[in-house]
Amino acid sequence: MDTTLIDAVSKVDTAFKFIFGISFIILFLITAVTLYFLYRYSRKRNPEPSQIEGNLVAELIWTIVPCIIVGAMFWYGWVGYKALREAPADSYEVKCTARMWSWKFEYPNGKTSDKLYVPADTPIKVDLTSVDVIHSFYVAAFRVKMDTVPGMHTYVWFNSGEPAEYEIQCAEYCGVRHSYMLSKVVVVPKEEFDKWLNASSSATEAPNEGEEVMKKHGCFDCHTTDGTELVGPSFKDIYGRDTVVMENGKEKTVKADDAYIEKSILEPGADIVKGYEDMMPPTEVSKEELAKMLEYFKGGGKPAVRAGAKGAEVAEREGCTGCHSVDGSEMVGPSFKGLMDRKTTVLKDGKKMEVTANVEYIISSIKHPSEYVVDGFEPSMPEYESLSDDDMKALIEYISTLK
Amino acid sequence: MSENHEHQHHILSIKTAGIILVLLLLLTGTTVAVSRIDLGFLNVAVALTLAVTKALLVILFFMHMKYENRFMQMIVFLCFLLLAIFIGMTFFDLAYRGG
Amino acid sequence: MSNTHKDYAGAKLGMWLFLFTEVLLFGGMFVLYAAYLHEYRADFHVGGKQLDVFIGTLNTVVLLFSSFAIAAAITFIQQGKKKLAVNFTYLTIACAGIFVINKTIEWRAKFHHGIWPDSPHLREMSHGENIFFGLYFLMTGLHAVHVVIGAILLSVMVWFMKKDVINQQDFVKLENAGLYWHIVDLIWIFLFPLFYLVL
Amino acid sequence: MSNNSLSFWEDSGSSRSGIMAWLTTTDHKRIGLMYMYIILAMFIAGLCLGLAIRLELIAPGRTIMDAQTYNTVFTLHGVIMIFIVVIPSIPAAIGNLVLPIQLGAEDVAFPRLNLFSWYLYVGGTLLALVSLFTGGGAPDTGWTFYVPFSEFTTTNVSVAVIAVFILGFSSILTGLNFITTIHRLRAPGMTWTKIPLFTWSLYATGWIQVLATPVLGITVLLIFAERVLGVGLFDPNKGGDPILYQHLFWIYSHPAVYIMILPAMGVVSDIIPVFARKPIFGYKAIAFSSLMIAFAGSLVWAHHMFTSGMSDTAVLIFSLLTFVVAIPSAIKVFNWTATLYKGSISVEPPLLYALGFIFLFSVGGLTGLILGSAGTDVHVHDTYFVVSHFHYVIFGGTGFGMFAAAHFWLPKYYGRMYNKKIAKIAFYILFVGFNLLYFPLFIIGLEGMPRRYYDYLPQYQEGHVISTVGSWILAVGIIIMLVNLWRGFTKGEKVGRNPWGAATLEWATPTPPPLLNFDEEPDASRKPYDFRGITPDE
Ligand code: HEA
Ligand code: HEA
Ligand code: HEC
Ligand code: CUA
Ligand SMILES: [Cu+2]
Repeated sequence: MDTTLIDAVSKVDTAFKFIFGISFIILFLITAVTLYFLYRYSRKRNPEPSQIEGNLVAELIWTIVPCIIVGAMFWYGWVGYKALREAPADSYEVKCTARMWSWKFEYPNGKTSDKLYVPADTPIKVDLTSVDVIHSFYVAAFRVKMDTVPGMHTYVWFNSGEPAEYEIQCAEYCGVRHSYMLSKVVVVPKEEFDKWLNASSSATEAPNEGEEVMKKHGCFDCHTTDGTELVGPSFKDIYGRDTVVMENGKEKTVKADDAYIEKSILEPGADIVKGYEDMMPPTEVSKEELAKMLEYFKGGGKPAVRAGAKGAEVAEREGCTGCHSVDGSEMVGPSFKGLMDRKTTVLKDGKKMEVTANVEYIISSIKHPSEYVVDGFEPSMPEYESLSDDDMKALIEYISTLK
Repeated sequence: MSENHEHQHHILSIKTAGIILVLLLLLTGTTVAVSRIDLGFLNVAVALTLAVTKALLVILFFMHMKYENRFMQMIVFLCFLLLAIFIGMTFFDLAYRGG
Repeated sequence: MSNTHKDYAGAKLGMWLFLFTEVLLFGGMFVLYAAYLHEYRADFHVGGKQLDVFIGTLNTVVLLFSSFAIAAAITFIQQGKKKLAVNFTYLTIACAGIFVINKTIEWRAKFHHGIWPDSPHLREMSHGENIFFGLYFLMTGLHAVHVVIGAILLSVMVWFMKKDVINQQDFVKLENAGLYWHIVDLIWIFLFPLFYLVL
Repeated sequence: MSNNSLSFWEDSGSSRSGIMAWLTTTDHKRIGLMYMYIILAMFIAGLCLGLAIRLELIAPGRTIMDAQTYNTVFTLHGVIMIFIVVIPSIPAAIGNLVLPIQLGAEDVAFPRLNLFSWYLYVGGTLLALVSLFTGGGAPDTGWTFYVPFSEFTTTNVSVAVIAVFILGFSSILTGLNFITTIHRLRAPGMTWTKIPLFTWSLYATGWIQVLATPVLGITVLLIFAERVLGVGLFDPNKGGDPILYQHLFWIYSHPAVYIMILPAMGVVSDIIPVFARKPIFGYKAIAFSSLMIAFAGSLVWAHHMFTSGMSDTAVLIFSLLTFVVAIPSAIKVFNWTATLYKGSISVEPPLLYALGFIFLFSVGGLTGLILGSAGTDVHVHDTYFVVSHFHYVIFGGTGFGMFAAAHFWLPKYYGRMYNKKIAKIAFYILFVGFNLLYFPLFIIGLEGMPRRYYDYLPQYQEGHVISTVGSWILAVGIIIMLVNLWRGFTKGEKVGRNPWGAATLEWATPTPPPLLNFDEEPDASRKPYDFRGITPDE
């Protein structure tokens, strides 16, 4: 790894160590001296106090020495700060827009996501702004924090280092869901990042969960997803096909359904696909993981496109889920669950009225939320006028799946 | 009491007050006149200099500060100095933003 | 130690301290003004052109004269010429009245042009002009409030003079009210060029 | 001189009696006590809110309240503690009780104005309470009222900021009154170098109150104006700059932290020599450093804004100046410690609390250095590290200073002594509880736990649990302390003029002091920390 890149964190940490170190010594000395005086000059041991009014030399010393100490502290702190501010010229730039209460990241090619994906071992510069109130982009691991100010652009930079995930937290109080305004920096190997960046379908925007699980268990050490053969058969189009297996030495054709795949994972030795060796180790996987994998296989190596999946993504990306739940619970706004076609009491220009939440109503609620304000809620939803028609369609479709 | 050397109140003569008023009016005229000429950045500087001059006249004579003791003069100065500091130091931010 | 209630220097010191708070109260707004002037030089210029320099100048003259009048009133009370003192205080109050009337005329004219805080017309103008007029209304408004308070204060002083609470020996109340009035004038001395004459 | 047989409790100086005599009094001692009672009530309310915060945070997710309630709770906790409790605490309550007597005066310079300040204080407090129950619900902005959030939120911020304006006005008038009193009403012989250090610290505080508070006044008025008129001075959509708001806010609120700490430092400077029975070490340095803190403290406000998006140049300047303010505080700490050297120390409760102050304030102040240093502040800004810092300086500093002052001076005014042993036990419980409560917060702050978080990531839970347990211990300590004081002042042993053997003028008057403070002309030419020939007279 390029050593100049880890500099900012280490310089800041040096400042921490320096100031803490000196502070600890000073605190210790003051406490120790005080306790000693309390003991040594207690009324019992020293009934007659000396009348000392001061001592110029001593006072000069403890004025000048602290001046030098704090001068040094300032310097270390400033060096650390400078390192945090001076982004290398070749930094990879990502735009970040904060809004109540979610983050949106935009990459140079126009792709957007709600987590910050970055290539490993690269200096990353994040350009920050906000559309409503002040938030603050905080990644503790990189020692970076910067407010996102509406109407202004600020930035942070950090070196992404090795593939890993780090928490992003909102560090400036921004309202009721401030503490849920979380996201992640996901550092992925460069090639993988490029692949992800250029994948056109937004449906694969997030690496899909089944794949994630299999990566974890190392499945891809032996299986591919593109039809080529490694140690085991490829996963390409595996679901539902007829497979010839050897059961106790006899050939048999089975359909690769849920039960079959499950068994293949949990007891790999039971039936061996013809032409392969009994090499696959049994794997401990949880129920959820299994379900994710199955979904992955059903999608032929891609996640199954559920109805509304795209809408769910849009909702995530546009921050709807920052305020609306999908499970019926009430957050800042009404839940999306059962929203389609329900009857709602709304306030229009201060007057109460009953409406049915049909498609037009929902579109209007999204584009001009303040027109109909649902009774019992604050008119705090931002306007989403510039939402594309595609996204709007997806959202509506998504909402109508949430019965 | 330590600061009891007052009790000879200074009385501002009507004549002095009148002169100050005339000066103030003249300065006002000058300010308006100068603002008609385009001096670029200097306009603000000139306008403020004239305003400060007027303010000084008011403080020193109408408000009797010329005849007050040192301490009073000092704290008045301190007050305006502090305001200047507040404005000036804010510009450490504003003047260097985005640079 | 019975001078607690007749401590001339103490009363003046207290008043000056209070004046400092007024200076810094407006000071906060001057900080904003300076900052936005820096940011929106051109727009402030455009905004300033839309203010009525005549009324502004007139009001400046009125306030300067009123400052003179109250200073004179104090001189007269110190000289024992109470009648004159009262009359000059009346004069000051009259100036305050003229000032407020002018201000009302001026603001009314602005309202007629569709300019008031957050008015639709203002929202269509540039950001800088919106800020300029925002500051204009808030600062001159706050100042006008002080003019009114000052006038009330001076009216009380007239009453005190008539009751002989204020007299040739004990005039610190009038002096302090005068100081307050001068501060009001002082602030206007800055508001005037900053709004009506910005370039 | 006045009738010396009656104390200010019995002699109201007016024909009114009972509660009316109190509500119309201009006697500084009565006004001081009236401040104290309200401050105490609000302090307890604020503490209970603190306790509620801790309880909610004991585990991630919902524990006892929902997110919106949590936000209003910490806002109230902050507003009450800062504007209603700590800023007026020592100056308005103890200052009123002690300052005029220390100077050898009969009252403050403007007694009626003093009463007016109290009414403003009460009015502001009531209005703050009104804001809880009216309009769109209790404010949820945090005590800093940051825009644009404070302009958008539909909660009752408008009323709350007006309350803050009124409280600020009250604070200004108190400061103005004290400055004038110190200049004009010193007894003959009381030269500037004989003024007790507590009064000196109030002098420096007074200047901050007069010169900084108006800026807060205009700032909150602007929030109000923005909410009502929508001018847009801070709204980027209308050309405003939200960061300017932060400048204005901190131009006041940083100096305000010195309004909080200076009087407590004065208390400690007055207490330590008494129990060491020797003159304070470096009187002039301590007095002068108060003025330095007041002045230099006005120049560092933007250290609260290192991550706000202001320019790097400003970060450089304000970080540097922040370190400059640490120097006068350091001088004071060293001088206090040196005062103990070769003294004849008896560890009575006031001294114990004063020493507690020194330790806790030092911890808070030294962590302030981490915050003042730009690079490190970026990491810990708006995390629990800051929360811990300011509780150490405010509660550990001003709070313990207030407790020390109460144990030191109140027996004089109530004429009775509390149980010293219980007072000491309470101190130790407080001290342990305090550190248990706040120290873990430093650690989770360093790990990245942001403040004003209703919910948090599981890795921070351990620190939160310890901290919550600490808050219970602290609560026990506070209750013991308060009950002990209350019992002492109602039923305790009677005390004489000078129970501690102190040398400042307030101890030369009868206990409790009479209406006009002195029964005989005080000798103000004596040095305030010259204990030779003075013995405690319990
Ligand atoms: C009583 C109140 C009080 C006091 C006295 C202080 C004192 C100091 N404070 Fe603190 N501060 C607050 C109350 C206070 N603070 C509050 C309420 C906040 C948060 C506001 C909010 O956001 O809600 C805050 C926040 C705050 C910040 C902003 C943090 C952030 O939000 O990112 C900073 C940054 O510089 C800071 C610095 C300091 C410094 C350098 C001192 C110094 O004055 C400390 C000086 C003291 C010492 C240094 C210790 C004693 C000396 C010695 C033991 C001798 C040895 C010392 C040396 C050799 C130097 N404080
Ligand atoms: C004087 C100032 C002061 C004091 C004393 C305290 C006291 C306490 N505070 Fe603090 N606090 C602030 C000032 C103060 N606070 C400020 C300014 C903020 C920032 C707000 C903001 O972000 O806007 C803050 C924020 C704050 C937070 C951060 C909230 C967040 O960011 O999400 C937390 C969390 O732990 C907290 C906790 C506590 C606790 C546990 C106490 C404990 O000390 C309380 C312990 C409780 C007791 C000791 C109760 C004792 C019981 C009684 C007294 C009843 C007795 C009754 C009778 C005898 C009749 N406070
Ligand atoms: C800052 C919080 C917030 C965000 C972000 C947000 N909403 Fe809302 N939403 C609300 C609130 C509050 C209401 C209720 C008040 C109203 O009707 O305006 C609401 C109401 C609605 C309604 C009407 C619900 C009903 O029961 O009639 C719909 C539909 C809606 N939002 C969709 C969306 C979509 C789609 C998005 C994202 C593109 C979104 N919201 C983003 C807060 C938010
Ligand atoms: Cu966004 Cu806090
Ligand atoms: Cu500060």
